[in-house]
Amino acid sequence: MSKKTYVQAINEAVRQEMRRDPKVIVIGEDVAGGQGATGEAGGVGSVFGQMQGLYREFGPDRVIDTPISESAIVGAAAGAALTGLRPVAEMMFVDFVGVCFDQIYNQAAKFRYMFGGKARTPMVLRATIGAGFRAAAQHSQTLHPLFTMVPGLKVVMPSSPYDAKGLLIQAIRDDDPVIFLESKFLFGMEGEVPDEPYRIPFGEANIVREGKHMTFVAFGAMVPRAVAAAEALAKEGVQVEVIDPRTTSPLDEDTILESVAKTGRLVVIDESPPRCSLAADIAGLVADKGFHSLKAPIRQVTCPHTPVPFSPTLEDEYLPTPARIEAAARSILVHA
Amino acid sequence: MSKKTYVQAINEAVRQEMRRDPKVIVIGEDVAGGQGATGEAGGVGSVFGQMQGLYREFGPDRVIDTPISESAIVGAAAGAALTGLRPVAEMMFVDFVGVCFDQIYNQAAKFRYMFGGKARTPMVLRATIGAGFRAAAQHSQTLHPLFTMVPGLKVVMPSSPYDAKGLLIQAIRDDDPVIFLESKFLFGMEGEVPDEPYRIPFGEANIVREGKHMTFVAFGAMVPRAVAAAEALAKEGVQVEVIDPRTTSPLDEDTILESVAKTGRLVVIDESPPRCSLAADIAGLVADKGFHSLKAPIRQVTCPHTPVPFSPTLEDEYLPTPARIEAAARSILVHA
Amino acid sequence: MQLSRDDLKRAYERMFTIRAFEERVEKEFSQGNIPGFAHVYLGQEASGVGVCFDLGDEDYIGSTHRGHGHCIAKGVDVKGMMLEIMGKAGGLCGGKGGSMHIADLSKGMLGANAIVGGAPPLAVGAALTQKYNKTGKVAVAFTGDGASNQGTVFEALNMAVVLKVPAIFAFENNSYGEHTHVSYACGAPSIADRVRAFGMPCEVVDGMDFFAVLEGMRKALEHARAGHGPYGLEIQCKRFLGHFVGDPQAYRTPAELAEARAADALPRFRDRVLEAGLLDAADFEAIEAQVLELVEAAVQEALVAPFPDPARDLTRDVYVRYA
Amino acid sequence: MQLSRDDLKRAYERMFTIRAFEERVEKEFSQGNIPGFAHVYLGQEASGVGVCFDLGDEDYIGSTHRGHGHCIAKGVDVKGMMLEIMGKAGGLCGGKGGSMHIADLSKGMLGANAIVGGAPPLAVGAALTQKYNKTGKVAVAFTGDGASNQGTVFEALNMAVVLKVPAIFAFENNSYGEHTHVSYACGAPSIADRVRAFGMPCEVVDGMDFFAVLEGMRKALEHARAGHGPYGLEIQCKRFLGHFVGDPQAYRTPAELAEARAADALPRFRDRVLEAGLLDAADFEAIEAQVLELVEAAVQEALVAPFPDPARDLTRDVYVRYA
Ligand SMILES: Cc1ncc(C[n+]2csc(CCOP(=O)(O)OP(=O)(O)O)c2C)c(N)n1
Ligand SMILES: Cc1ncc(C[n+]2csc(CCOP(=O)(O)OP(=O)(O)O)c2C)c(N)n1
Ligand SMILES: [Mg+2]
Ligand SMILES: [Mg+2]
Repeated sequence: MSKKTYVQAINEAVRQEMRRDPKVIVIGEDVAGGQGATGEAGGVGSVFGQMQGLYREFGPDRVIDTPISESAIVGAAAGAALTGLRPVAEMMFVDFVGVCFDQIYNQAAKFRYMFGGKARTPMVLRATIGAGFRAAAQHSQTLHPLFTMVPGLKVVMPSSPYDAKGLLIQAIRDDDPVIFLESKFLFGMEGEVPDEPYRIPFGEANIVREGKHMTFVAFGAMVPRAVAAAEALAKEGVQVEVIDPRTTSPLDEDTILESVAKTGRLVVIDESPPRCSLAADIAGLVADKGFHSLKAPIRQVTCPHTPVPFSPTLEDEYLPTPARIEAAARSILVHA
Repeated sequence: MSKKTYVQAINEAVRQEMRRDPKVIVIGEDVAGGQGATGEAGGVGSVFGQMQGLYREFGPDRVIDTPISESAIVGAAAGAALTGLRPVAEMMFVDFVGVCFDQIYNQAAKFRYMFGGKARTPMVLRATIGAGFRAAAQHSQTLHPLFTMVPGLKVVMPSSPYDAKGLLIQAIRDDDPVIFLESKFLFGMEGEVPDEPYRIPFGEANIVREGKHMTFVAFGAMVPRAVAAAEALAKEGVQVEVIDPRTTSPLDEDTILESVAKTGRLVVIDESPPRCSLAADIAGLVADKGFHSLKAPIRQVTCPHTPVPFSPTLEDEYLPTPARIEAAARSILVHA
Repeated sequence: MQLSRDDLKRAYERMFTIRAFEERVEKEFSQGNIPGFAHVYLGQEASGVGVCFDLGDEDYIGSTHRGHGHCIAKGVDVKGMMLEIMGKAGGLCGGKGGSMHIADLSKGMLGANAIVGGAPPLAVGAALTQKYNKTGKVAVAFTGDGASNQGTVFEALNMAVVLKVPAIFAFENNSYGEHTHVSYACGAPSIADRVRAFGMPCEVVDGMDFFAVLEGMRKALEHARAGHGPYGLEIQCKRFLGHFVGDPQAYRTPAELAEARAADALPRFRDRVLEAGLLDAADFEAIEAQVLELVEAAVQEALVAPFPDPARDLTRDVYVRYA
Repeated sequence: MQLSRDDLKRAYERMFTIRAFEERVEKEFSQGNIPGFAHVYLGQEASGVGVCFDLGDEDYIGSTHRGHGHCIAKGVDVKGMMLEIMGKAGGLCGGKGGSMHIADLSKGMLGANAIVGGAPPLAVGAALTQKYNKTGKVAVAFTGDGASNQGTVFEALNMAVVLKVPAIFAFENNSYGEHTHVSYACGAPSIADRVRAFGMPCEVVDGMDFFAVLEGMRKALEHARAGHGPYGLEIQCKRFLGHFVGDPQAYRTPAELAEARAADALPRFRDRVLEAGLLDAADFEAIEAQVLELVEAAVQEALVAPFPDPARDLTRDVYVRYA
């Protein structure tokens, strides 16, 4: 056990799985870096360093740089997965999904069903998500609803270094296509991460904080914000339970419903615009199966229905802030 | 006024707008048909006939056949719209969005915001939607949540020939990018359609049927099914209000909330898998802003979390059936 | 090129199976026994059979919406196909895929693909597996002339060269993408030149001549198996029918349609083999009789076979395990 | 090629404005005054200026993530750009777009584009408008060597030929896409050959020589304006810095970097013009002094300018009208 960052945890997960299983390969843009250039190759290791050093350890056959051709990257990963490899493909920013979505949602995700259960597509597609970096509208999206809605995909949103490693190892060993969303916001976050490999099963929520007056559900980078808001409320005696489902698909409905059964109040925090969001998804779930426990309206704290703005003053108000989460919580406390 | 089918209504809307405004052009695969071939050109008019006859009336400059290159089609439409034309682009099946989504969601939808309000992208992207034709997993999707979630897009789902014409004319005259989803299921549906051009504003729901005991919200091809279920319930004295919001974005929240304020019960019917669906979106809306009117859980009747199956026996159970809608309604009647 | 008598028989048997199967599909479709769409491969038999002739079960192919012929050429079971096309539980995909999604991984068939340009990137991946595992096997992507304009296809071409994988790109140019002629849809006069410009050899072959296709494919296989990377084939062939069964085809003149039929690869193959004295008429008759029987049996079995049971099958097999 | 003294001054002024602007962006970025990423155009000045030199405000360009140079070459206001890059309310996009989304439709600038391969399809559309309205104007798509492998770009090339629109595809080959060399990422040795294979002429020009770029572009313009359809240019140029400001570039040797600097288009232009006696040193000094002043003023104004107000601006301008 030792302190590691979120990026280090991701790196360690892939490295250990590559050591364990020769069928695991890495493919994407600049996952090595420097190919064909005059200087050294392999020194980039992904633009945020998640794959750093893997090229040197595993060489060009297993850490494969590609042209800027996301459809071919995802397709190559899916085709390799169908025929026996376990590719870990990288999409530098999730925003690029628009140029390769077909290979994800019509191909990889649907093979098993379309082929009557006869195919396996054990691939992981890693992608970075999230606003907050002044990277503007085409490099700041999260887009987890886009994947969550697709039958055949599993979708992971780790909120800590510990979860990142355990969920990524599970993703690589998983026999279904997994979308693994890495929150840029958390890349530098440190936490205790065991040195040995371990898995965190999909569909099992983490109860980050216990409480009895209200439930917060949050994913990925929204978890620390939800906790911050919960801590602020705790000072006034409001005990909030914070649930991090870790995977949006499968979703641990039971843990959410049990919590609401206890608290009667729910705020869902979601790092995306409001329409057809994961916030709505969970609100809808509870408005159906948890209706009789509800003591107050279900609030959703989301981004506004706008693209991500560039300017710092605008972007700082774009994502759900602890203050907005707190305000939403307060607005349903009065319904006691 | 005369009886027309849904397809004829679509055709008439485009034709009349093309006559009115020389800036309106049509672009897509086989919107004319027969280009370069040995026989006659222009005889296809879209594979379901929606654009039939337009080539003969307006010629190749205004009814433009393209290669099978959806990114270039949508991009060309967006670029032409930015520079002064009003393109009506066609995606033969909405399922093909995966190969051109970037041009829709990162480009056309975001220009106005990214450019600080200085751009207009008055384009319409028409696409056919829906299961029920034994066309299997890659030609049967609806995917309206995919568009609804995107800030910058407007999304239209007409449920009748009358609405199809009025909404399409509005879409063509609208200054924002509009996704116009044509339900294959309704193509042959007949209804009264005025001969002269008329517009139906976006964001104004149609109350298809009044009622006081329960509210159904449904879109497009689900509207007739919701009505069928409502009629069955009416025989037992349960009066269901059926609301067709017509556009998913903007959404007429007020009409939905007013109805639930009256009925206290809500079933949302949605032609998509359940996760991050439009059903969840509306359930989430009402669980927040309409909470205090609710007398019972909000039910969602959706497709299962699976791709669309080919086999008739499976596909017939895939879409929400009137029977399933009725069952959902009954399950919340007992909470009276 | 010298082929053994057995090989010649196998070639004709495969081509005639496609012919008989597709003519039957057309008939059963028109009679309402086949749900959905049917895109038949009539006219292109020599292409699929020529390309797949030297492939084994561990070589892969990625197919298109017009995939029946590719399946049969790759040795996929005809009964399983007919069951699938009729949506029956016993079909190759349990009735879930249908005509446009037939797959049989045990035969190296990665699936028909209803998305134009869907398969080439997948074939690059299948070829990558072969290179990585040093199997000496290849992956073939079938692509139409219409599909040759889809961005995913170009990306796959470039990627295959960059990764130097044993991928073979078989462009079946039947002059039409749906109802549009290739001379309109492809801005450049030659598909092969476009493929070459991506950095791989590409041969143009007469797709109505089985031997020409086989010869081209053998060069491609030699190249790919020797580790020289991908190879392209532009296979010029004819679509006898419309885009789908039922397409009235006003955009094609009767003369053009007659010309297509006149180029039929099957009589051409038969005449040539008969002339060379390698097989005799009785051999052909025997093959045809046997194939017709097989197809008849497949249809009869499929017609009465049960449909899937929604309660059991609708939500099954979305995931290997959903948790 | 003969250019007037005024034209020569204008050319140098544009190139030097890019140089001074980008060097200043680099500095302000390093000092924390510019949020986000900055991809500067240093080294490629002759390319952008050469391509845009003969374009008017009603000709369009579509740009890339490395778009500052294209904007300046197209005549976009430098103050508005600096304000935008610093995220200020007075910026060209009200601070909503930033470096990667600067657009100015009044100058025919359709926007920088942070999606690699995003602009070429849009340029086809802008060119379609010109053809449809018979304006005699053109649309240019700037694309990098890395971007030249994106499927959308190939689709745009083909579509432009099919629709025979006045689109000009300017491929700026600076040998790198992020941290990968073109010799690895492009399977084929020549981008220009690939472009030609789509059915349009394509010229290779030395992007470190303003006159060569201009000459190539004039042929392109003549071709496109005469209604002969699209035209390609492969402009071979050098990226002086890393992919983004701050990229340590261990993948490039110091020798390569020095070689790039040695090819600098600005002294080359100056020396040639001086040698020919068309302008004198004082002319260049005057231009440089004036440009530096302009850039300094832009920075000073931008540094103190107000940021947008979230209450007013965050949710504004998503739609023309949302109803
Ligand atoms: C991405 C996408 N666009 C459009 C279609 C509709 N479509 C199906 S087949 C076809 C024509 C394909 O032509 P070609 O590649 O020449 O194959 P052929 O039908 O001649 O075998 C089209 C446009 C599709 N299935 N997928
Ligand atoms: C679709 C997509 N994929 C990847 C990226 C990340 N990215 C941004 S710039 C770039 C390199 C582009 O190289 P090139 O086209 O040569 O342009 P240059 O940077 O040399 O100007 C990459 C990979 C992106 N923005 N969009
Ligand atoms: Mg074809
Ligand atoms: Mg470059």
